[in-house]
Amino acid sequence: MAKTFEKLAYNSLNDFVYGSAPNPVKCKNGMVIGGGEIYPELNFTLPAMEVTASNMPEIKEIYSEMINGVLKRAKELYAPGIVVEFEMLPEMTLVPEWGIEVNNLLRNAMSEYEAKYGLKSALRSTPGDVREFKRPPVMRSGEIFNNLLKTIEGSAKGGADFIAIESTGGKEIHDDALVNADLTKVIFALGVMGTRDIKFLWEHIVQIAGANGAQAAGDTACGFANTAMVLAHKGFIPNVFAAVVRVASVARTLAAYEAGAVGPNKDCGYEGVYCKAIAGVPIAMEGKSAACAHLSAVGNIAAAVADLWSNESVAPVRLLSDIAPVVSIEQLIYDCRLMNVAKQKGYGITFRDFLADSDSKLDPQAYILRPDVVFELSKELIKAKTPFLKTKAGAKLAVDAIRKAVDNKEVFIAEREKNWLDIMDDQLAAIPDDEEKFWHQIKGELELDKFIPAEYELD
Amino acid sequence: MAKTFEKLAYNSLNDFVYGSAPNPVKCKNGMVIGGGEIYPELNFTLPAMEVTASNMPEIKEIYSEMINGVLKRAKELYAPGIVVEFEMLPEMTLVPEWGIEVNNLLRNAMSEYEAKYGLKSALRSTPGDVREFKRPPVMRSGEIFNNLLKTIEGSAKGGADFIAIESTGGKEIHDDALVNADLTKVIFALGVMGTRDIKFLWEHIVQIAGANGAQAAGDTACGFANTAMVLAHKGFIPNVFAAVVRVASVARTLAAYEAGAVGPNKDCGYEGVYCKAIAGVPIAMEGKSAACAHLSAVGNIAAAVADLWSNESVAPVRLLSDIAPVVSIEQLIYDCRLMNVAKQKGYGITFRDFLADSDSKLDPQAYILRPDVVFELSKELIKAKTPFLKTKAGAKLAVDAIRKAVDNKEVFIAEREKNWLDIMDDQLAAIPDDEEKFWHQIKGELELDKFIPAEYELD
Amino acid sequence: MDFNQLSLYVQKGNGGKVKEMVSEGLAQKVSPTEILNEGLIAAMTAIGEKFKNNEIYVPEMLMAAKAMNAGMQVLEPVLTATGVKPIGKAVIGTVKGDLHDIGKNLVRMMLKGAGIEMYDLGIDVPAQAFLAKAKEVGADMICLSALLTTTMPYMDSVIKEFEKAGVRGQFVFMIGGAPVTEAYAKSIHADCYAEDAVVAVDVAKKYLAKKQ
Amino acid sequence: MDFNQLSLYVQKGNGGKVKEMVSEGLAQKVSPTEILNEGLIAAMTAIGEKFKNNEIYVPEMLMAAKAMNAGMQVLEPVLTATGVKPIGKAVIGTVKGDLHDIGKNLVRMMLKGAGIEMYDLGIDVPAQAFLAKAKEVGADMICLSALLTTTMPYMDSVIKEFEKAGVRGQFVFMIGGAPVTEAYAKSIHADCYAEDAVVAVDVAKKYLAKKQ
Ligand SMILES: [Zn+2]
Ligand SMILES: [Zn+2]
Ligand SMILES: [Zn+2]
Repeated sequence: MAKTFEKLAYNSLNDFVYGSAPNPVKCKNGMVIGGGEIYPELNFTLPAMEVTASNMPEIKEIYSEMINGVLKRAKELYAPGIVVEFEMLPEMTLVPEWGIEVNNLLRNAMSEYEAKYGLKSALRSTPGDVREFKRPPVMRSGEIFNNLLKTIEGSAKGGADFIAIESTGGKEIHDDALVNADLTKVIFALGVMGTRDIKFLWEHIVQIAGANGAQAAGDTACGFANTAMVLAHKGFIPNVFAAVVRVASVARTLAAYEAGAVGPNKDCGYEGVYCKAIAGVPIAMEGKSAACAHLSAVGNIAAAVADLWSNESVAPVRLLSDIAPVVSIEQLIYDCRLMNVAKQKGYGITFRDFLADSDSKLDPQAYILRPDVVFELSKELIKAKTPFLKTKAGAKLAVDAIRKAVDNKEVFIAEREKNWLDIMDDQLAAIPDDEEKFWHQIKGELELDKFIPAEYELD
Repeated sequence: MAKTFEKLAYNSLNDFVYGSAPNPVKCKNGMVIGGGEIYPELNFTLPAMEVTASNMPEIKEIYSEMINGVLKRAKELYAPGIVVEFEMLPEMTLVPEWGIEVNNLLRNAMSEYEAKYGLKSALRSTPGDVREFKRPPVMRSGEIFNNLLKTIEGSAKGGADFIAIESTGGKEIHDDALVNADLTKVIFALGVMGTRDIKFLWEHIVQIAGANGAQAAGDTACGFANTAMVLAHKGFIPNVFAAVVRVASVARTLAAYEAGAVGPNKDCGYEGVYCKAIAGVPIAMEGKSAACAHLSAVGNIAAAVADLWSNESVAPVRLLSDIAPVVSIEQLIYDCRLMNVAKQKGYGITFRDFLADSDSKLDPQAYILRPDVVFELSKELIKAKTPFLKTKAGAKLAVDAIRKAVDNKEVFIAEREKNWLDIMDDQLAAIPDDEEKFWHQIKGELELDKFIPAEYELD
Repeated sequence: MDFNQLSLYVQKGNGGKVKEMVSEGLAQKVSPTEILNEGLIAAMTAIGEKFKNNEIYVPEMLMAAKAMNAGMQVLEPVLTATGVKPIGKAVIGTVKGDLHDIGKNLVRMMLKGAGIEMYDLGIDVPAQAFLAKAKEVGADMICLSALLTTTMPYMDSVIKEFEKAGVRGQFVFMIGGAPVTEAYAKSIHADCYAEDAVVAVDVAKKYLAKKQ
Repeated sequence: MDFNQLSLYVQKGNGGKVKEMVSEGLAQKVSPTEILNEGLIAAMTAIGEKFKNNEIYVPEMLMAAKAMNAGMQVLEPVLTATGVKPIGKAVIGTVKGDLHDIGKNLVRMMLKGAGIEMYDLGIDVPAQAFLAKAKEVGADMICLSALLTTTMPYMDSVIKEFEKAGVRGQFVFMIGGAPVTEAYAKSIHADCYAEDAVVAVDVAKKYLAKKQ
């Protein structure tokens, strides 16, 4: 199953556009993701309530209300197709039956709407990466790990089209690295720990999903690069730092495709645009219509090369019109309609560039999502031979690209952010190219009670 | 002040586009509405709580939290300008001090952000049309009417840039006409009662606003055409009926401009697109990013010729990211950014047509908002000499246009809607062109305890 | 008597024919209760079903309701004379501070079509007025409507007014309107929530049956 | 002693110099309480202000906190010996079912920088563990963190655990995390809500002062 990507999936930047991927993914009902049209991907979660056995009947009722509201509105708006993501709460993976029950409930509602009204839909099931429930986490064995695999198997058997996960290998070190804006440790966490864990984990997912009729979709550096984004949004760390972490996370998420995943990549993984350029897989992205879940500096540009357009997550809060998930599906459908019309009229690339140009000057996190930037950086990034070296290369490429763009006035960064480019450069320069050497060099500075080196093939 | 519009404000359909109006409106701080760029217009309301004297301190705190959240996010996203609408709850007009206090609180927060951070903003104050609190309503005198004028005066003095209202003259008859899908009574309510009331009311507003430094902005057939839209959405009345009511409401809202209003028209008045074509005034519109307030069939097309882009209304419900008004301003800013970039690149008309084409085939309410349809219908509509005749003409033009579009497969309507075009045609044919004759003809069928004819110069 | 035909006339909104058939039926000594249930109310149930299935619009439903009323004009005196009671009595109104009445009016008409005797207090109705009317007519049910987030809380005040008077338990409270939710209904201890006029009929029937 | 210089070293994150100056100060018989308040805590207050004004980022704040800790290593034994107590003791943790700890860790570090003695229970902490630790160390304050809508309700369970044990009144409860709001804090009778780590310092100080 192991693949390596030695050149871009594209020959021309003019093919790199939303709705179309070099390697589209076909669902059981014939819907094709990345086959030309962009579709909405709707995600929802529970309101304030505990996930317990005694609450499960109410929980199922809530999911039922949400999915039926969403499907009804999608039908009324003549959506050509939608994807629903079921992102499980931790307890739903810790107790696989719970997650699987809800998975099946959603699948049934969707199948019913397809049979009755012809509304095409696909289900993405995303178990929680609950391995970090134990501290330090046991990543490759034990009851929690087995329950994670069980949940994946049950979801696939229950009819999920896609299996995804927000895996957390390396987060033990990355959290602290982030708040300290310590790029050295970020590179270690992503490039050594993260990539190794993803390879291990996704080989399992690919195998289980494949054996049970689902597609192994993709991962996201949510707990890494998105946490960085949120911290930057709050003014905790520099925007340029968050932007660099994003590109540094590419190799980590790409490792899932090397292990055999086929897409669509997960919405919150903005690094998906790089994965699409390199591996040709379709990707989900989220921007302005995910503002219900998090504010961002990438509201439009996130859509530029997306194949699915997501709201990230929303609880069934009552708004003046309807519950929030129904509001989300309406917004996503209209966004997608507009993009598809533009593309059908032959303006796909023009529209893509509207999306990109509208955001890219205002924030480095937006800048590094520019299709042309992604294209150029990806070309260089794949020259690095190993996932670790790709991680380091990604960071360095991002620093250089941002610096150049700042000089050329192509992106605006606050005065106080500028010296962070130098700080990051210095940190990167000190990182050796040899992975083992890096480990032994950094070992002394890591809190070794926070993770188990052996779980990452480290000693 | 009285104006008549005898020809379109445009020579060419290619000038009829979002962000630009033939007669732009300049705010006190130099912001120009309809001067080239489309700006967001943010509206918010209270959560579930009563508006009472003892609640006023808490109410002011809530508005303060909302406005500061919104301004902060607008600043962070480098919004070139925003409009804030303060749509008063009934009690805030019944007790003018309350409305004025909140008006001033908002104005101060906005001025502070402009002074501190250079964020340009303008305030639209919209008192409630509380005249209908008495049944049958006394429309032209009495304590309630005086309090309405007092609220307008106080808001203008307190620094509101724009005064708007959702006036209700004719609603006494229109509500029942709607649920009975009785187009005859709809025409009477809009074309006779509504237009007469608007003329009277807006002459007052123009005078008071002008004397106190504010601009008389515009009205909306919210209680008429939007109620029809909501009823159609629920499946209560046909979509084609709601579409026809929309065009029938044009003359009513236009009457405010004849009385001296200058725009921007109010967001929920989708008939504003016709007013823009005819009177050249800038308009606010709302679509997909107002899904928090109501779902609709016009999510994209509503933006095609908008000068302000609104969220309609949202209470400060807590979402995962932030309170809903902050989520709204983020979405509106991104929508506007995208449209402005497209226009700056010379694709304004192209983008307008993406917006229009993406919705117009799927619902007659969307179809009649197509810029080309608006342009053609407006040309014919202004040939009718009086507001009443314009109302009737609007309805007839809409019926004909929809019928033709259905035949040409340019719009889809459900099978069961088709005979409603005939029903409406028959009803319209039976309405005399003479207003007095119509009144005497319909009088016997109206519930005369519901309104006071003398308030509409009827006997 | 052809109840099916009578039902069809009601559904078509043909008030004249409905009146005629009801009169004929009574003349032929058909049971008035049967005419009511098998003819008129059955017709309204059928029309409600059609509406739910998107086969008709509200105007058709209202025409049917008017036709039913025409029949009731003939039938009611006979029902009263024979001691037949309506399936229930309800007081309805839009709460204080709120002027919206389209939804409230639809509920009133639909409940009436279901055979419930309706007392409409209109809009902007204070708590005391609900209480007074409910006592006066011996109502079984109170229906409250609100369209604004800022008037919805007044529903709670209405129910509290009944509690204060010590008569809360005698009435079923049904609430509805745009901002109202099942959860809100629970939180103020209303008996039930109806999301639209058609649902209101089912809910009202269920609760009135329970009450008896 | 140049408190200003000491504060600058703390703010620059220069732990070595801080240690040096504190030692010198003590040798010169400067009051340890004064060194703490005028030097170390003043520095952290200044750094908090700079953060609020967007002049620095969290990493700089953390570096300062580390430098302060270096100083405290020298100062603390002396303070203890002279019977000076910390301005308060707090137990902190992310509640059961929740694994997020970035925010919680920041709050811990900031409160420590403000001179509060911190006991961190980590993540996924059951109610009983909060209670046991609070009793054990004689805490003044309990800080609860939750990042999920589905774990936030557990904050209520923690407070209820303290109520059941009859000791609720002895502790100030401060809560925070993405889904948490002022209104939620009120609804579960928490004493206070802090929207971020910097606000947490102000709030904690205020409530601890009140408590004394
Ligand atoms: Zn995520
Ligand atoms: Zn996500
Ligand atoms: Zn409106």
